[in-house]
Amino acid sequence: MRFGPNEEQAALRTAIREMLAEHANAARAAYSRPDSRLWERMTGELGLTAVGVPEEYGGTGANFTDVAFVQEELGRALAPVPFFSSVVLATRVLLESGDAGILLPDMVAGKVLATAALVEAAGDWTFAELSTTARPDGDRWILNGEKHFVTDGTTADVLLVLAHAPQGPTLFAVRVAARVAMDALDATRPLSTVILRGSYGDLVGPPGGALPVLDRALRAASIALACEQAGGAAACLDMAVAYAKTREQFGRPIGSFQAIKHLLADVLVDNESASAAALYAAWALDHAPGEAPALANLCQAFNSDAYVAAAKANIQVHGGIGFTWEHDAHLHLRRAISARALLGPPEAHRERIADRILSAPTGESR
Amino acid sequence: MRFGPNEEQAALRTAIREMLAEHANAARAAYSRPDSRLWERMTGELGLTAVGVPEEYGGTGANFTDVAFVQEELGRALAPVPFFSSVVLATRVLLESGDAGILLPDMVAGKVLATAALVEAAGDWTFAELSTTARPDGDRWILNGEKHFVTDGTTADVLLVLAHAPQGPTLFAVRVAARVAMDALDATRPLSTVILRGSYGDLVGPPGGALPVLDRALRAASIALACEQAGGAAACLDMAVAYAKTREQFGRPIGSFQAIKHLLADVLVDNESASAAALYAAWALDHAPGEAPALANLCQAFNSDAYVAAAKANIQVHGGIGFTWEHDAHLHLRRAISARALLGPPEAHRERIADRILSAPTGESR
Amino acid sequence: MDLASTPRTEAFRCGVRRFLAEHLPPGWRGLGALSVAERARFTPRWRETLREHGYLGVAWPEEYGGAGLSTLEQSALQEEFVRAGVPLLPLPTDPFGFSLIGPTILRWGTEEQKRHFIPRILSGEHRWVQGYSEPDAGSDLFALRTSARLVDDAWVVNGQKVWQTAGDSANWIFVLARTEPSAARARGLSLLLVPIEQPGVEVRPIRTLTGEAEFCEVFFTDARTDAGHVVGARGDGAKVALTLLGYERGAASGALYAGYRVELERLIELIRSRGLDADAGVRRRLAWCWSKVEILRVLGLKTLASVQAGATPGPESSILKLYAAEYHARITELALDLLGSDAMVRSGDPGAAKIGVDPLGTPNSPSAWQHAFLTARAGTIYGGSSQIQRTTLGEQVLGLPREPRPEGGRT
Amino acid sequence: MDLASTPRTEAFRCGVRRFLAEHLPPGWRGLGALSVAERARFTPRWRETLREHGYLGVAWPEEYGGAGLSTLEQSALQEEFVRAGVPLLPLPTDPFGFSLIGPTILRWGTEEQKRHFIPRILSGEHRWVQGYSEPDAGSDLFALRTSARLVDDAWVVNGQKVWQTAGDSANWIFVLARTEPSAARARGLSLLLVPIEQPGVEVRPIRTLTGEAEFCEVFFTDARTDAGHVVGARGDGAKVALTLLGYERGAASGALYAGYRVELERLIELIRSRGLDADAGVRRRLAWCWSKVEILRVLGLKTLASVQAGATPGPESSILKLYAAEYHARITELALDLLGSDAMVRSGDPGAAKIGVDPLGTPNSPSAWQHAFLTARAGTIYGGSSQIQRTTLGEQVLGLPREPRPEGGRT
Repeated sequence: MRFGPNEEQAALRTAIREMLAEHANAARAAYSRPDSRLWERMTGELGLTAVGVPEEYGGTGANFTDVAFVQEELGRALAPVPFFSSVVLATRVLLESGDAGILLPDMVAGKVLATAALVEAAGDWTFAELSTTARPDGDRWILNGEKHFVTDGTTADVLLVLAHAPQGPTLFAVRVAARVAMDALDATRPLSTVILRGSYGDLVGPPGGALPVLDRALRAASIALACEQAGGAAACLDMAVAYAKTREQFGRPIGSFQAIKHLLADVLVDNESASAAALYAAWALDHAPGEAPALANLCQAFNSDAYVAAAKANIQVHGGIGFTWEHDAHLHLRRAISARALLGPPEAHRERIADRILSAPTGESR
Repeated sequence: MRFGPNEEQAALRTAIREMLAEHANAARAAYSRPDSRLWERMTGELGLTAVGVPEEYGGTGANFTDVAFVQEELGRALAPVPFFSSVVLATRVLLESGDAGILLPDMVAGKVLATAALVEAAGDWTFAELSTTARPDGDRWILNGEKHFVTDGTTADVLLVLAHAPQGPTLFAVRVAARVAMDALDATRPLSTVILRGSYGDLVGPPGGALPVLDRALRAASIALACEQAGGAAACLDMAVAYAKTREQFGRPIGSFQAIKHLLADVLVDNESASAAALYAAWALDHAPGEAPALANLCQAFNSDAYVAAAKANIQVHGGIGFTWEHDAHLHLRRAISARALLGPPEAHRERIADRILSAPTGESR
Repeated sequence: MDLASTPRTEAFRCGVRRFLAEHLPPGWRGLGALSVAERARFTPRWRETLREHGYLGVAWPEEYGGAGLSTLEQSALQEEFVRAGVPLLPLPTDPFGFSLIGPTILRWGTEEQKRHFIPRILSGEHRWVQGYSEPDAGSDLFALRTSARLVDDAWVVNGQKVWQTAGDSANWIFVLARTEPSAARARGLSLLLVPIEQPGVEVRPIRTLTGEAEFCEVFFTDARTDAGHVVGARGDGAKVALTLLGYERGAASGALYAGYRVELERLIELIRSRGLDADAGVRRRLAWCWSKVEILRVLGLKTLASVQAGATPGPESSILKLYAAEYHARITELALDLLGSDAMVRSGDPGAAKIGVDPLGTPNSPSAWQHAFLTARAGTIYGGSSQIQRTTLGEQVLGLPREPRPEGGRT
Repeated sequence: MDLASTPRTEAFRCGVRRFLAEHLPPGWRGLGALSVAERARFTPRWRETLREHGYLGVAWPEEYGGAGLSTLEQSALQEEFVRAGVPLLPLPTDPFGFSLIGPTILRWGTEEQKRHFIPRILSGEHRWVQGYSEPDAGSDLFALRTSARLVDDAWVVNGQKVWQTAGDSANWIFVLARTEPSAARARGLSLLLVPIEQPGVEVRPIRTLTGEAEFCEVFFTDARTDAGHVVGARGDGAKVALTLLGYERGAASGALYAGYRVELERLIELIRSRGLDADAGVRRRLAWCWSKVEILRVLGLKTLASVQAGATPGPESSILKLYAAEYHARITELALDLLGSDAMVRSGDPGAAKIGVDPLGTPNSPSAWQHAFLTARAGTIYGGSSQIQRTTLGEQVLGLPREPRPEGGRT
């Protein structure tokens, strides 16, 4: 029984941390925009595109906790790389669709960067009012519509687009489409609008069968995002603790005051909870799949709140200095606020938990 | 401009406080049951049955802030007297009904103790599913049904009962009915079940016109209860502060620790808010009646939460000693929990506030 | 990550389930479903059954009459018992014997002490309570004043201890007393084992805010105990006493989770029975409670994994304590909110637990929830208040600086 | 209780409304509805209008060019201006001139200082910023290090000040500096008036977490000012500087309320426009916000009544500061929740306020709410953090004992 990384996972985590530390020192400014050079190194030297991907597609094996530890580390450093978009979101959509063979080997090989373009109006994670349409045109499909909040949408080579086909909601791989960068509050994760005007798409998964595919894929994405959030929250706590140990006020380190100490102790408890919940959920995705849907909602709701709380506490502990542009504290607050909205708000996840609990027969509300 | 008691109000407040202190010292055990001797003194020596009642009925004048200051003081001491039941609830029902002349002079004179019997099922403050009925029988009416959570129901001479008459919801004054004491969590405010089996009642107010009467009367009762809650919260803070100044741990008074100090500072802020809101609402009832409905919901919701928070903080600060039966801390927690439920839960009051805000035209959401 | 249950643990769990199915009375619905009288009849008989089948002292080495179970097995055992709503430590004094003084004697005691005391805990002949807390010490354990001095062959104990659960049925008490008056605060204490049934010891019940006598206080006036009844070295009492607190929190986390699950199921029933399952506020608060309980399960797994890997439980155990206490304060308050006006009136049977979480079968009554709400206040106070836990976490886990000592303060 | 407005105050309020109706541009929808360029044109013209009609320095005695208004009238005036969405102190430096250094000079200054400085604040010739905060002092005002020594006829100032709002447009700064190095912490400070446009003073913008330069820092290298430019006695700087903080909070509480009302109305519009008015969670959080704002109004009335009765505002003013800062952090977070995915993207015009509450007419855009959310973080930090306010309340209002001084700490 082990709760935590195995040797390989720990080694990869260390390698990522070292590369990011080096990179951050070399080019702090890069944190305000996506960094293709960093991503090339992570792909080439660390092989991040293969993490968690089944061996048949060239990956290191279908072990979602591998993804979890990488996400936690990337979240800790606010790394501006498309791991979540391509290796988590797009990869999980492809794997769940049953059509992974068409793209995944190229993605693992680092030849293709992908993402998913799903949402239209703000917050519409039920996909009930899809206005993007797809109509058949020989072997291919022609898509029309607009997608918003597409992560890494401007740099991706392939977009996995959800559209309404005659058979119902369906996924398509689109290579050519207009993309307009949105002005993201969290500049470390670029967002785009994708405009489809007669764009060609190739079918991914069964026609009309997108929703169950997305349900499963977003479950994994929620868990992976929760790992990233736990990593971000941990970074906030580390920063706040380090500052509280050295900053003096009234002749004492501020960390000796209970107001600071207890605030950070509460953050610690939430962070430990967030990290444990997300890692366990990642493990459950492979080993206890029955638990995964509820755990995905749980850790997405809990970790969203925990990260925002940690980011706020970090600024509060830093005082004025945490309020400056030069300090990283606000980057975490921006990431925390944005990540909370990325896959639907905590309240929506809690609502789904309540649905599940209250519709289950007594004694089986897990 | 004055925010606070005038000279007469301050003098009455002091007199009440002194009488209660004397009484509490003489018979601490009385706090676990209603105390008729104390009430007789309060009626005789202090004239509490006349407070806030218009002069035409023998009262000291229709000034609801008089009631507010008395309630705050009684709440502070957890006084086990029927002031709220008779001088607030029943009196306001009578005044709003237009039929005050039939009973109020005797109540002011201390000859009759009254209360109101309104609720049936738990939490039904909309009176939408009234099962108590009234049918005419000559000049009088015959009532059948059961009422619960009737404050001071066992000792009251007259019960103002809400029943469904042929004309609709109607109020009746009932003198003879079976009463069964309920086992109240807060023993300082007795609750009863009233059983009406062919009991005779006299009409109070217009037949079928009870709901608007109750709406206005409960508005006043909510504000008066909020004053009582503010007084209780203030007592909790006083106790906690006094203890924190003297109790030593780790070689220091515990009040010197920020964990305690800041906890109590937050209680102070909430208490100041609670007291100001309730007193202002009481003033508005007479002088800015347009604001009163919203303020009644506001202070009932806010003060319910503030009192519970203060009572919990008081126990936390006292530690083990606050957990004993002999210490007054738990009496306040019991009162706070019970008072929060007495006129409907905070969530229901907030829901009514939201109703009002969201249905008002923009710019007039007060 | 490797959290799969081993075949050995699963087999053990099956054995436990089989034992319960065979030995629980027919139609068993949980200890909470018994009346007070039924409980009084059931409990001692059940203890005998456990003893006959080797379910007492399961953590202890077999040579001292224990079952030598691994931490994982203990955890599974505790969890299954909680799920079935039946006690693993039936007497009110058993938790102190089996979870506190027993392990302490096994860890620090002499061979003679082990041979003498351990079998008597198992048999129930010795019924233990704790003697750590004092009225003036509170959260500040090292400020305690009860003293003991060696006179001829016996310790002579004077002072007062407080907050003994089950004090009325105990006949032994382990007392943290100041034996070295000249030593510094933390170094002057020793842990003594003192028989209660003697003239110098008086036990008085304390009526708590629930109105019941859940606790006692114990007065020592020249009370005596054998010179050999000190556990560990003289002056090492603080170390001896504190060693096991963290460990106990770790090993019991599975049971903690299972207990909260049982309680949460009852809350869900309450929501359904009152038709509140469509109330958006209630739904979100329920989802929050459920999440906290599930996270507790995961935190428990993490602790178990670390204990199993040989880690000594440290100050991190304060996380579980703080987490559980604050959660329990919240869920019991939610329950009172759900009760609406009924929260104002005591009705229905109260729960079976004197303090803590009520067992399976407890009625969904206002009285039971009121009692749980009131005693949940104590959860954030006893065993180190939430404030103390936060200080421990801040200083010992996060490494934040300690408060400066007051100039005139004790050291 | 007597909270009715007097006929005199009501007549005054009517006069203010009439003035606004006559002098605001046609179709006025609030300062927030103007573009940046429009605001830059409007503001100086509007200041002239106010000056012509005696609406600048309203609290000051008429002999110094003020309007001699009572606290109640000031409060009504401020409230009406906020409701109309138009500034009473138009220049970014005006709040420092009119609310801080002006009243300080009037209270503590010499007749000569009054005659010299007050008219120049009114005319706009002197544009002031504060010089209290320092990077290493933070919440600990008495730890500041900027020094000044008297050399011949001038103070020579060295050090660094930080967090100057409007620092880029100011030409005078009031500096709390250590002038008596041998005195104890609190007794060695003096309040000096220092011209900015000189070689020894350098102003640098600070880019804050919003990405804008809302603040500056100011460096003094042998900067000089007249020996006579000290307000109050040498060494009395702390007392002089702190006197007015409480008073300002009290008098401005009406405006504080009105500002939060304007913001709340915008939030209600946001809820409606997004169709969230049936969401039970949103409804309850809105009701909570509304209640907090209305209570703020009442707390403001209470403060006004007490100021009017002649009370010196004391540490109770920390209640308003703490209350308002924590409230604003909550409502701006609610706004981001309401925005859902749109909270992730900056779109629409930002608000007009650099810090604090946006004025009437501000667009209901993600950018405006994000900016408000981010700067609300500062509200719990500047002017004494929420932690400092709680300590003040605990010690100075509740009378709880102070923390023990560390043995090696500064005194």
